[in-house]
Amino acid sequence: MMVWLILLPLLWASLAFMLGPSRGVWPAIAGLVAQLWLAFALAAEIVGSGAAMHAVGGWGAPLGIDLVADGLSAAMLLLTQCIALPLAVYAHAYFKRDDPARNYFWPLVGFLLAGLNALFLSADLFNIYVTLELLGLAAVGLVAAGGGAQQIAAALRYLFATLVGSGAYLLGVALIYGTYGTVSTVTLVSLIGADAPDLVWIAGGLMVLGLMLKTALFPFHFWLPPAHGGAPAPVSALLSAVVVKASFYLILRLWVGPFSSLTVVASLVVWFPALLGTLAVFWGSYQAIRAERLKMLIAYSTVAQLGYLFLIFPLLASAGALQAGIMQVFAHGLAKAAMFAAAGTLIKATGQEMVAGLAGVAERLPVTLFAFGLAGITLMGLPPSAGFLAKWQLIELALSQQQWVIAFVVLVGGLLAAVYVFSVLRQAFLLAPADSVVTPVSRTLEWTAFVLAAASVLLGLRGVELMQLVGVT
Amino acid sequence: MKRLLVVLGAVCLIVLLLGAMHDLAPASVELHAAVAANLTASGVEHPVTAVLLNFRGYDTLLEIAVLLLALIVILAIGREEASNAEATVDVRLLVSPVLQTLAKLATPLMIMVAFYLLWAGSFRPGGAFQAGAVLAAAAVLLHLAELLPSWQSPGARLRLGLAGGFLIFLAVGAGSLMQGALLEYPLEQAGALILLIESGLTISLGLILAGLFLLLSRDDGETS
Amino acid sequence: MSLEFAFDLLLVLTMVWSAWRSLSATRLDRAIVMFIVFGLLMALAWARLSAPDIGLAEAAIGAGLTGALLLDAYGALQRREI
Amino acid sequence: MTFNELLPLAVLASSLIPGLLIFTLPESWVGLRTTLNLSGALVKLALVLLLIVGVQAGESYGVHFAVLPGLNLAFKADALGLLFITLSAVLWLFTTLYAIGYLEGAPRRSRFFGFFSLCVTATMGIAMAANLFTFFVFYELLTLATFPLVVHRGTEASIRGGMTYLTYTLIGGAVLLTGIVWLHHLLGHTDFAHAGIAAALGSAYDGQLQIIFLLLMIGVGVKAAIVPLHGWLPQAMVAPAPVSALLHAVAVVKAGAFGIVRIVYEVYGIEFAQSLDLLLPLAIFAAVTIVWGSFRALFQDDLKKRLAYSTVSQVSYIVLGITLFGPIGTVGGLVHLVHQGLMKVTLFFCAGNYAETLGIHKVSEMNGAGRRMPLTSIAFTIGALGMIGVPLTAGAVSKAWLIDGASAAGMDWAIWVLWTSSLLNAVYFLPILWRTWFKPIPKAWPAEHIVARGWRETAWLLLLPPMVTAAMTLAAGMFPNNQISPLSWAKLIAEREYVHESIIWTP
Amino acid sequence: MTAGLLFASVGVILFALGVAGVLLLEHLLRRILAFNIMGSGTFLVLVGLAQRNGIADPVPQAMVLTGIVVAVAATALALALARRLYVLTGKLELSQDDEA
Repeated sequence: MMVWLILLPLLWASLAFMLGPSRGVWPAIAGLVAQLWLAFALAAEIVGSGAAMHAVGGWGAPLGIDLVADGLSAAMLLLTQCIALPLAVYAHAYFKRDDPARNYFWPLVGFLLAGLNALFLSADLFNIYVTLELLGLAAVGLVAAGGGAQQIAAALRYLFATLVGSGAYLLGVALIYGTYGTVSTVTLVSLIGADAPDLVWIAGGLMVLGLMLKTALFPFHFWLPPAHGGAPAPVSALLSAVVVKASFYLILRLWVGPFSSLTVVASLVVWFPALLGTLAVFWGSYQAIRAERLKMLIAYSTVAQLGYLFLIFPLLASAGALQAGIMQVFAHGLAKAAMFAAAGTLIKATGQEMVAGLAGVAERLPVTLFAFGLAGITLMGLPPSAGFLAKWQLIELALSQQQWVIAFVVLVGGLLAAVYVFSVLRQAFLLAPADSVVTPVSRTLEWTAFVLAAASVLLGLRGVELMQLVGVT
Repeated sequence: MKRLLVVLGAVCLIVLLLGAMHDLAPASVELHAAVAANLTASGVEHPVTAVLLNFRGYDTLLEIAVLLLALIVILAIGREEASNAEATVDVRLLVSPVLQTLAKLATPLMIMVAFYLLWAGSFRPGGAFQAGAVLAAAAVLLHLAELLPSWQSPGARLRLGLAGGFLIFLAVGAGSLMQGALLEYPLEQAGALILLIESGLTISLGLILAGLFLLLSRDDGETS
Repeated sequence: MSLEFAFDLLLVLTMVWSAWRSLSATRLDRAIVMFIVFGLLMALAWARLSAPDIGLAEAAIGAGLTGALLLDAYGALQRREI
Repeated sequence: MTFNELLPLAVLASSLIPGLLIFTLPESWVGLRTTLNLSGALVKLALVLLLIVGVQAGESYGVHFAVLPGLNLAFKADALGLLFITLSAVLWLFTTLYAIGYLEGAPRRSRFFGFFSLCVTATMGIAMAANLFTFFVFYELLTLATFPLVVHRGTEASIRGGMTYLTYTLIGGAVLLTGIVWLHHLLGHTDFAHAGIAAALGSAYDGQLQIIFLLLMIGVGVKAAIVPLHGWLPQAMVAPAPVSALLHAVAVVKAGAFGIVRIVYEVYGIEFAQSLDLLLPLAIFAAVTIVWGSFRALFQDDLKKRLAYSTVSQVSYIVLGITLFGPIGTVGGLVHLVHQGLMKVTLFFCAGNYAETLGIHKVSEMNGAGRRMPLTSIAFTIGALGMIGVPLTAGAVSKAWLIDGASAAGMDWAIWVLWTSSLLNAVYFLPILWRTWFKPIPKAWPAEHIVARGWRETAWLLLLPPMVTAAMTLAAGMFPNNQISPLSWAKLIAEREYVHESIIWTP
Repeated sequence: MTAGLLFASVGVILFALGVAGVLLLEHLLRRILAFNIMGSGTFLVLVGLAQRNGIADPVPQAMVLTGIVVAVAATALALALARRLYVLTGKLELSQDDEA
């Protein structure tokens, strides 16, 4: 079942390519529906009967490659498919018939999703490298596709960041293979002990740093705002919502998996990601507050929100930290997808890219603004929303381990998020200037954003199942 | 400032790594032994090919996807319409008749080499990648000799050729998944299936690698 | 020091030198040529590491195709600057 | 799901569902929107009636859902909650009627009534929350639902007011959240219970509990507009009159006051809070607020601003009553929760009527308004006299109980605070009444929008609600010992909170 | 010192050289060169370190073959973007001002 989650997007992506430029939407949507069903079925199966394993080629690790679906990966798969399907519907309505970005959109999205799903399932460090490259190049392609000079420059910046990131990761893999003779994460868990040679420490450092660069953690975030802010709205949504999470997921995986005996020994190391995360929360929020372009504001908000994810590393000794992190991943994923989608609709309708140009949209595009507002609630961590639950869990964990600073960062981060979210809403609630023109937009655009935003809020009323899923190892 | 930091970091990395790499204990897992032990079950005799297409065939599947993806991205980036065509004329005249003759002679030879490499891959160095690369090199040579034009946008048949190898691979994977595990070949058909995949890959790889070149060179391409 | 090791040492020194030159050469065409040289040396290194498969691939793809792509890009650059 | 579990949810749904439906309605579908609004309000009233009958008969209503492992969204309808629920349900009906009249022909009404209903839903959630987590969820929802109402006009000024409101409430919310999470971490739950839950921790945690109490009080104190956290309230005056009425009488400030009640009685327990020395500081803040609010009201010429400062002062009567240790003070505080709502909503309705009908926004413009609009002015007079505490009004009852409570608790200084405030109330309300009734009618009103027709001085939908609430103010003042009066209900609650004392009601 | 370890050590140096090049060089074509040198260094470490005892190991060799193909894909992509940027702006550098 889990293998089909990888094969299906590959299949419809190549099918869409063969059908020719700007074709292939229906295979894509059919495939995405099937994937969504598969992801739910997989999650249900895992909750019922524990983590699942698939030995590719029948060989099994360490000779072959294993695919492993535990609670963490199943949750990420679920999130990816949940976001991808509405965004695909959105994208279909978003691109105009003659938009050059539409020509190869579907094959690129297909490869992107295949890379994501393969990454979440893989239990082999080198195989993960290949999935990272698949993911990275597809993402760069989506940013650049049909774009102007600004998008191309952003894509190049993104490309070099992602290549250096995966280069560092690959060097780490090379060192691990050199030391232990295997790259299977399952085998490595038992091999890497607290007395591991220095080389393994360096390898771990290289891999984590490379992945942080790919996750755009402060101060490696420089590439994210131009890329996410400049791409077409459905692409921005997909990149901000799930693609950056993939490398975060990987850091988490390595941290609690193969490198767990190292991170336990070095008690100071756990503060390194948390420190960067804290800085990311403040710097990202500050830049978002200052931003004048709507999509830049949202992109910087991603920088800030990614910071929260790294706050869980000092708390991982408690059982709930993983759950809190995944809750935040879900909250931000759904909300950010909704927010970029809503922003795309607003920009399309008003023709204005600036926050200042939004006066009066509350009246003209209520559904879209509602979606934006609901997504904003999640980002601020106000109840009832998944973001609130994540915040609650984080604060409670921080208090139970006497890490006051983390609780403080989470609370202040939420308030800073309120500043930039409401700087948009305040503008939207102003009366429209008499000469403003709002071109009518497709209802599909309005409602897909709304569905995503509503999901991010409703998850805040029922997080039990998700937490149960994440707990399966 | 940035320069200093980067250089310092690079030097640190070198020193740390070189220091740590010496007197490393032998690896606890010895995969080359496992490869040798399972070679007979893999369907090919050459260990590297066995790893590439059987033990870690899944890596290769994704890698072909990466290559195809790169080609699609290049197509998706698009190109400037009718970019200053007049500036490109002078270079054309420099192609000598000698080169053209050479290219004409070399091409069939290179195609033969490619087939040899493909066939040899199952028991000695060689295989789909090398074969595909030789095919691509032939195409590049023909292009340099003005005998093969740059691609503008690929037609349906060419798209089929580009994606075909990947699709064959994918189909074999899906078929094997329905029987049991992904890319788990039945023992007696392993050799045949690998040859099928390799043949498809050779053509597609050749086309894709050539395509990377022929698409990139189109910016100043044959607009006339 | 055996003869083989001396050869290896010479090889790696040339590799580092060519890599350095291809990054530091002031003229772009020289840099690209140095890179192709580096690629060929890499192919040799693979042979020394008893990896002829990679050697073949490196020569054809690493040095050959990448070099051709780079040279073509350089050519396009020159033509536009005229 | 049994009937007793379903009923609290039905109370929530009776405003949530109409609200969500109204959002989707096109602007021009006035009939359907009005029908939805009123049927929602009436259904809610009926459901609340069912609850009252049930609770009096000793039934318990409650339901809970797990949100996270160990974290429940829980509702219950107990005597204390019902006091607030009933007030909100009754006043929602009248405020809705009033808003329909007030906004006739105005743009963006679907949005307005949608958020209006959400706002009431949030209030109901606050009233029925069975633990602090649920309380917080609806407390923040209330903030979010009121923001679009405050900025409804869409002018720069209203947006500024709205942003001030948000700044206060969101920061307050963050502080409140800290306290709640901390408490949840210590106790493992935050369920409300008679006589509190915090005492179970043992004396080792006293220090932490004191800090948590401070955090919680800052959090709810923002909405209850306790000085120095009251700055948003006068700013929020930019909202349309029905919203101001809602904010001041039913929803926002009451949510804060109600939160203080819940925290003091059912989280800490009044006796435990007293033993931690938490009540006296709170009482002092309440006293300062009472005097300061009344004092500032003296200098406001803008009618709604004067009323706003009056609210700042009056809400702290409730807080003061709670902190007067002893059942009599409790009754005084709780009964004022209802009485202040009735009186203040009347005053805001009237202020809205003056503005809508004659364009009067300032106290100085009110000369002779009583002769032009006698019915509105009668209602206004009743409300104002109630605020001062003139006998036979609801305000007199609350003040009497508060003063008795203060002397019973041995806090004689509080009596002086109350008398001072009453005096100040008189000083800022009586001149208005004087102008209204005894000054001559000016040559022209600032802007006369609605022309009088016979006895109907203004639109009947604007006239009816203040008349009814004024009548209720009188009724509560004249028949305080009636079985269904707010006072009887407050006594019932107080009997349940003071578990260690036998209570003899001798006011 | 075995041949494997020697080549692995050189791989480390090449990697560091390449990374520094990608980070410091301005010209896009040069950055692409640097990226390729970085990749080659990594490949040398992968095979060299695994073969430090002198026994050929087909697994890292196959990985490097995969890696080379991925690297050429990335190079082609980067070149395409760089050339496109050149067509659009006439520059082969990323400007610093939009970095902040």
